[in-house]
Amino acid sequence: MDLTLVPLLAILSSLAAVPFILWSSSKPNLRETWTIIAALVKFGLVLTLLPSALNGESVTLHLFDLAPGLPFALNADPLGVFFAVIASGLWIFTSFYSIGYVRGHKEHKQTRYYASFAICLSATIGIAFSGNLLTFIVFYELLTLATYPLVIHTESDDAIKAGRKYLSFTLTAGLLLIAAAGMVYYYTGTLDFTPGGVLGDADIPYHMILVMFILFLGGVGVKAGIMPLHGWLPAAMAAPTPVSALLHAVAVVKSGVFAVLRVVGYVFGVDVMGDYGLNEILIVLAGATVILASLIAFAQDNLKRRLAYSTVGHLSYIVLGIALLTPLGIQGGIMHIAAHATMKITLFFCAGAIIVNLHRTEISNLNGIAKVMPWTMGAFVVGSMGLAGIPPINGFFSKFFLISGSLEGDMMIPVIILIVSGLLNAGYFFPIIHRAYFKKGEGLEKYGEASPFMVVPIVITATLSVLFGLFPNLFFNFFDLAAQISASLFNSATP
Amino acid sequence: MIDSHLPALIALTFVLFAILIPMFGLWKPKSSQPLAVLGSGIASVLSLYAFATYLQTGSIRYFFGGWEPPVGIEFVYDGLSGFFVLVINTVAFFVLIHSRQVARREFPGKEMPYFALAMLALLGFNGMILTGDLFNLYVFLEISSLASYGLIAIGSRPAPYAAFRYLIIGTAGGTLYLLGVGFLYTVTGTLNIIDMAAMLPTFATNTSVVAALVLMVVGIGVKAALFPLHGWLPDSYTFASSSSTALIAPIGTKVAAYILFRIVFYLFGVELTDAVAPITTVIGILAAIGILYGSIMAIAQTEMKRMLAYSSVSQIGYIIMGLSLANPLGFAGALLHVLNHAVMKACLFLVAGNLRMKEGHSDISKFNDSYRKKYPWTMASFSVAAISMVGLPPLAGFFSKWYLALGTIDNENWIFLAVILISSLLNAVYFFRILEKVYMMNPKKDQKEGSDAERNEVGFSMMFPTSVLAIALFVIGFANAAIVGILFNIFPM
Amino acid sequence: MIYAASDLPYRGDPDNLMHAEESITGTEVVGSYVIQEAYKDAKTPNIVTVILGDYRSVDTFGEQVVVFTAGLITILILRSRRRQI
Amino acid sequence: MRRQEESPIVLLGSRLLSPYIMLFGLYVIFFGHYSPGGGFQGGTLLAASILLIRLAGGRRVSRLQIQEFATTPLAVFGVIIYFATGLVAMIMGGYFLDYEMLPFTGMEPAMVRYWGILIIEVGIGLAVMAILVMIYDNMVKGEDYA
Amino acid sequence: MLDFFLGHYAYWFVVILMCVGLYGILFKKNLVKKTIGLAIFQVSVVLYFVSIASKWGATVPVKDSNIPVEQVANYLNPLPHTLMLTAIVVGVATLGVAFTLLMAIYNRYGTLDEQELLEKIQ
Repeated sequence: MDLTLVPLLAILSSLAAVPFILWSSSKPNLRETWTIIAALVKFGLVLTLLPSALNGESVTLHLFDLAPGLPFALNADPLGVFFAVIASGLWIFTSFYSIGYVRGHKEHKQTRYYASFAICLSATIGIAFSGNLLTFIVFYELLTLATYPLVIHTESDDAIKAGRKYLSFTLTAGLLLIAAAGMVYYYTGTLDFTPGGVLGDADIPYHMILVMFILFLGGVGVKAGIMPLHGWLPAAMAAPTPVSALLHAVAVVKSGVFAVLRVVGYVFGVDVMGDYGLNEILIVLAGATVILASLIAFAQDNLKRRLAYSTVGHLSYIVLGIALLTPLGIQGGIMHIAAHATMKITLFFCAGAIIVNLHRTEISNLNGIAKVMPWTMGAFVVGSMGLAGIPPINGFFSKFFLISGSLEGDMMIPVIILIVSGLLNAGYFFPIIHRAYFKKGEGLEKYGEASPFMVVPIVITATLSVLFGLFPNLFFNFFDLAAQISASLFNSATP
Repeated sequence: MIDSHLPALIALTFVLFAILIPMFGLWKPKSSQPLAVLGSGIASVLSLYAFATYLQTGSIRYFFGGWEPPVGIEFVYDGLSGFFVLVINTVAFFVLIHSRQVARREFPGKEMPYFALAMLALLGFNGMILTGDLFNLYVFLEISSLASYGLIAIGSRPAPYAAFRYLIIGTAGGTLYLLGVGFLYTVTGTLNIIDMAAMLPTFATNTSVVAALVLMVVGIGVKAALFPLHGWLPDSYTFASSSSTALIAPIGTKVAAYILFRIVFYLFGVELTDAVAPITTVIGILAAIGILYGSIMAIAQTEMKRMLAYSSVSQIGYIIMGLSLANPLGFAGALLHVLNHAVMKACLFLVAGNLRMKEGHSDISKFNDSYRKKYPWTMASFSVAAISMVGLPPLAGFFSKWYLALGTIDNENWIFLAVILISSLLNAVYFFRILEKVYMMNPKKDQKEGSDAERNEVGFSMMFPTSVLAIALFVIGFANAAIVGILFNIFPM
Repeated sequence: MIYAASDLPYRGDPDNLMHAEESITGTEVVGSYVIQEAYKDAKTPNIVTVILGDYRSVDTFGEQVVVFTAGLITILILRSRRRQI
Repeated sequence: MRRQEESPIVLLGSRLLSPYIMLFGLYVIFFGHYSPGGGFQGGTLLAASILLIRLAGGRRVSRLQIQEFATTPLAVFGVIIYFATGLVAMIMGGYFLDYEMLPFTGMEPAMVRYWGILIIEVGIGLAVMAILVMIYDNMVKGEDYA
Repeated sequence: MLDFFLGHYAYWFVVILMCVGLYGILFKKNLVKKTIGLAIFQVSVVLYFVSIASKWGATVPVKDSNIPVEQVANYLNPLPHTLMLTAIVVGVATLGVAFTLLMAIYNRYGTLDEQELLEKIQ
């Protein structure tokens, strides 16, 4: 079949659901049906792109010109498909989950919630499939705007503050990105994402390269949560938990990381990064972020904030893997996108379930809840073990590839960083499990397990992360895809 | 046959209706507004047709009285003037549709002179844009200025004082411009722009030419509210009635900017301008200061119209900055921003007018989330225009800033680039402040009409233009490639 | 102004560009052209009138419109609300 | 101006003077072709002659001379004369205000221009007079809606 | 040098008038005086134009049958005069508008002094 229009349809599918959602705002069931339908359609469309992506082909589509010489181009290359599969696939579970959550929590303005959720997914898939930097920026800003209502959904004062913080960070980032894009366009005359980079063959003074790199770092680093640009992420935990789960464990932050990969691999190119020693900067920042974030996570008593900081840390894993500039490293980073997505979304789901069910957000009073919510806590154990990098959860494999990648680039520091942070992860997750299972809780008699709407997705995501750990090529051949992508970067980089 | 007459016809349409409106208005004042809408509608259709003709056959020169220049006066319809005429006539058309109910509410019984003056102001603007004769330009400048004073003097209580200050400053500026024309005439002995442009290079070192350039730029800079000369603008826009503000704000400053374009790019030419005096550099720096100043002052305001007025000061800075870059990208960016800002600012002022119509005030501190219930479409248009002002893709505002940024990078002028980016952030600050109040915040305790407010949207005649302008922003955003393609062709060098 | 005047032609010297027969680019100079041609063109001795009414008639028309505008402004601002215009 | 003591001498003097001023104004308009003068100057003189009576006699007397509500139509009419002249020329196939195209039969172009100039001078005079009087009236009635 | 000053003597008067007008516009507190300053400012420019029109030994630009029009030097340059007719009328119209606005201000605030006005507006 002809796949040319599929990327566009995949983007539009959830966007098309928005009017229906708004129109049926009075009938909750109908409204949520629309969401589910949109999610399934989107996922199916993305899956149709998978086979061609596995052969390394990419579906390109050039619509009208955004600007002379800068078309509105969609390009579903393996990396984009990879990211799109994760995001759209997890959206299904999230929509089921958020039905349970939002109803259990009796949230207000649910229509606005679902609508902006759908827009967010469109923007995410658009980011995944955008074929040049300008299109990318368009969807990037759209994602920023669509997330804003979700962040301040509760409309409490601190939510408003969080929203302001979020906007100030991300809008600044967008502007830096625009400036950087302008400079790239000025120097190379193109903004297309080409494996191996476009800056390689243009002769550019070193300081200009540096300036561009810093601008890009500021532009994408915010969403990627690289310290010191991570400030909005913990603040944004004021959002409802499904939002934190999908957007701040998968969509937004992963698109930031995705942007880092795009910039490093497709704009600068591996060679340029290496030649100008820009990757050292990235490695230092990412490594520092990994360690610091894990340490800060210790100090958090609020469960969601602790998860947020662990997210910051794990995002920097991926950035670190990319910055290694070795095939295995990049492959590990890409795989960690998938791994961290599944695991972290599981953990956020658990946190949300606990909040809805027990109305408890502080870790210190989670004593003995495992007896009440066995399934939830079981999934929680799986997720935290995976994050700590214990086999056979998929977190282990990505981390393994990261380490071997850094060995391949014979750099020892990243190895140490990774191992230490693995220990730290274990350090700040196991106390929770310990509390949940072995401490004696009080006042838990009247509670039961959370509603099936929430438990089922939790269990599914947990099992998924286990399965991907055991058979990395299951269903979606994530492994091959990742290998494919990193290979493509290096092959085209060294003709 | 009509094609050759198009330049004159566009302007004469307004004269015709400026005559018709008093005739009918004398015994039927209600007929004034429809007549005005009809007039501007015809004019915009004509200018659209003229632009299409221009794209096929090239520019048109119209010799009044059949006298060849330099003896006679000519109208020059080339790409630049055609573009501006098209923009301002179309925007004016929508604003005039909107001003029906405003006129009925804010100055009843004065429709006849008001709309006649609106026609005359548009006549002045069109004439300024189209004419190819420096002194004729002065005459049209005075027509439009006088009409603007009259329009601004209608409104809240201090309006005449604001109009008077505008009159003093504006007339002084016009006189300076006239003096500059006098110098140029003394040196070259002609008043026709094309004729003079041919002679000027021989007088590059002549001090009177230098003085003439400076005087003209200063005199027009007053009208364009270039940074140090913007003092008249905030008061005028704040105190004038909603419809006159919406009519003058998007158009007036643009036309002055257009004259700067004429002087810099056509009369003198960029190289000569720089050879004569570092005008482009100076106005570029002034524009940069103006951008930041306007944005910061806009943040400080609590009255919506005043905030918009200050934001106009900063937005005109973008256009002048694009002019001062003097490269194709900056040129195209500036012209595209003329279009975008005309549409955006018209839309925003119309929104302010709608709020004043319903709420009786446009005080930001009194906004609350009941507005999104009461005026869903108004607020939707406002959000679109505001986001476009902030410059987020894919709305129109993003692209003009994109081209301006490319232009600054092309000149490797990093300071201007930083100015553009920072000012976008400041725009975000003062627009998202309103959006947050209207969409996100719960009403304060003392405001009972929180979320149980009844829907109370303005009438169709006010809603239609507002929403059309808002939709136009999307269209421009998606079609900007074509527009910019045309603008690149217009670039004179 | 003084700076500008330093290069202005002397007052009333009949041979600067503005009064010359032909400008440097070969186009005729308005001031001289009208003096020579006005009577032929309009049979009107008063050259100023010819320029006003014929050569630059658009200026004059605009001038009239300016006055018209001033009149309308007085109506707009000063006439009372009660007296329907 | 609302209430004024009428001084017969002033009234008489101005009534004596006004017709001559008006006559001189007409002379200035129509003789503008041969000596300095023209529509604006003549129109101003006409307005002066009217305003003289306005000032001396007050509105009650001056209303006999020219009605207040008549000024606006007169001004419009003056503008129309000029505009129509140009428009007719345009319709006859020339440029706007191209007097040669005016439909006067049996005259060489120069004479047609001669008459065309005269026509517009009259129009200007009419408009200027009417508008100056109008401004005066409005200022005298100077209303206040604040 | 002296030659320079004498040659341009007409312009110095223009300069003086212009300075007077600017002084009136900028420093007078009374709005009417401001307006008068504005008028003076405009008149200075008018004078400039009239002065550049002159030629030594030329007559007014009204055709005289015994002065041949072929020698351009015989007649003053009529163009600036025409322009100034227009400019004067424009100035008159501007003054009319200015005084109209002043009347409106006076009707509303009962004063024409700038300080008082600003106080009353606040």
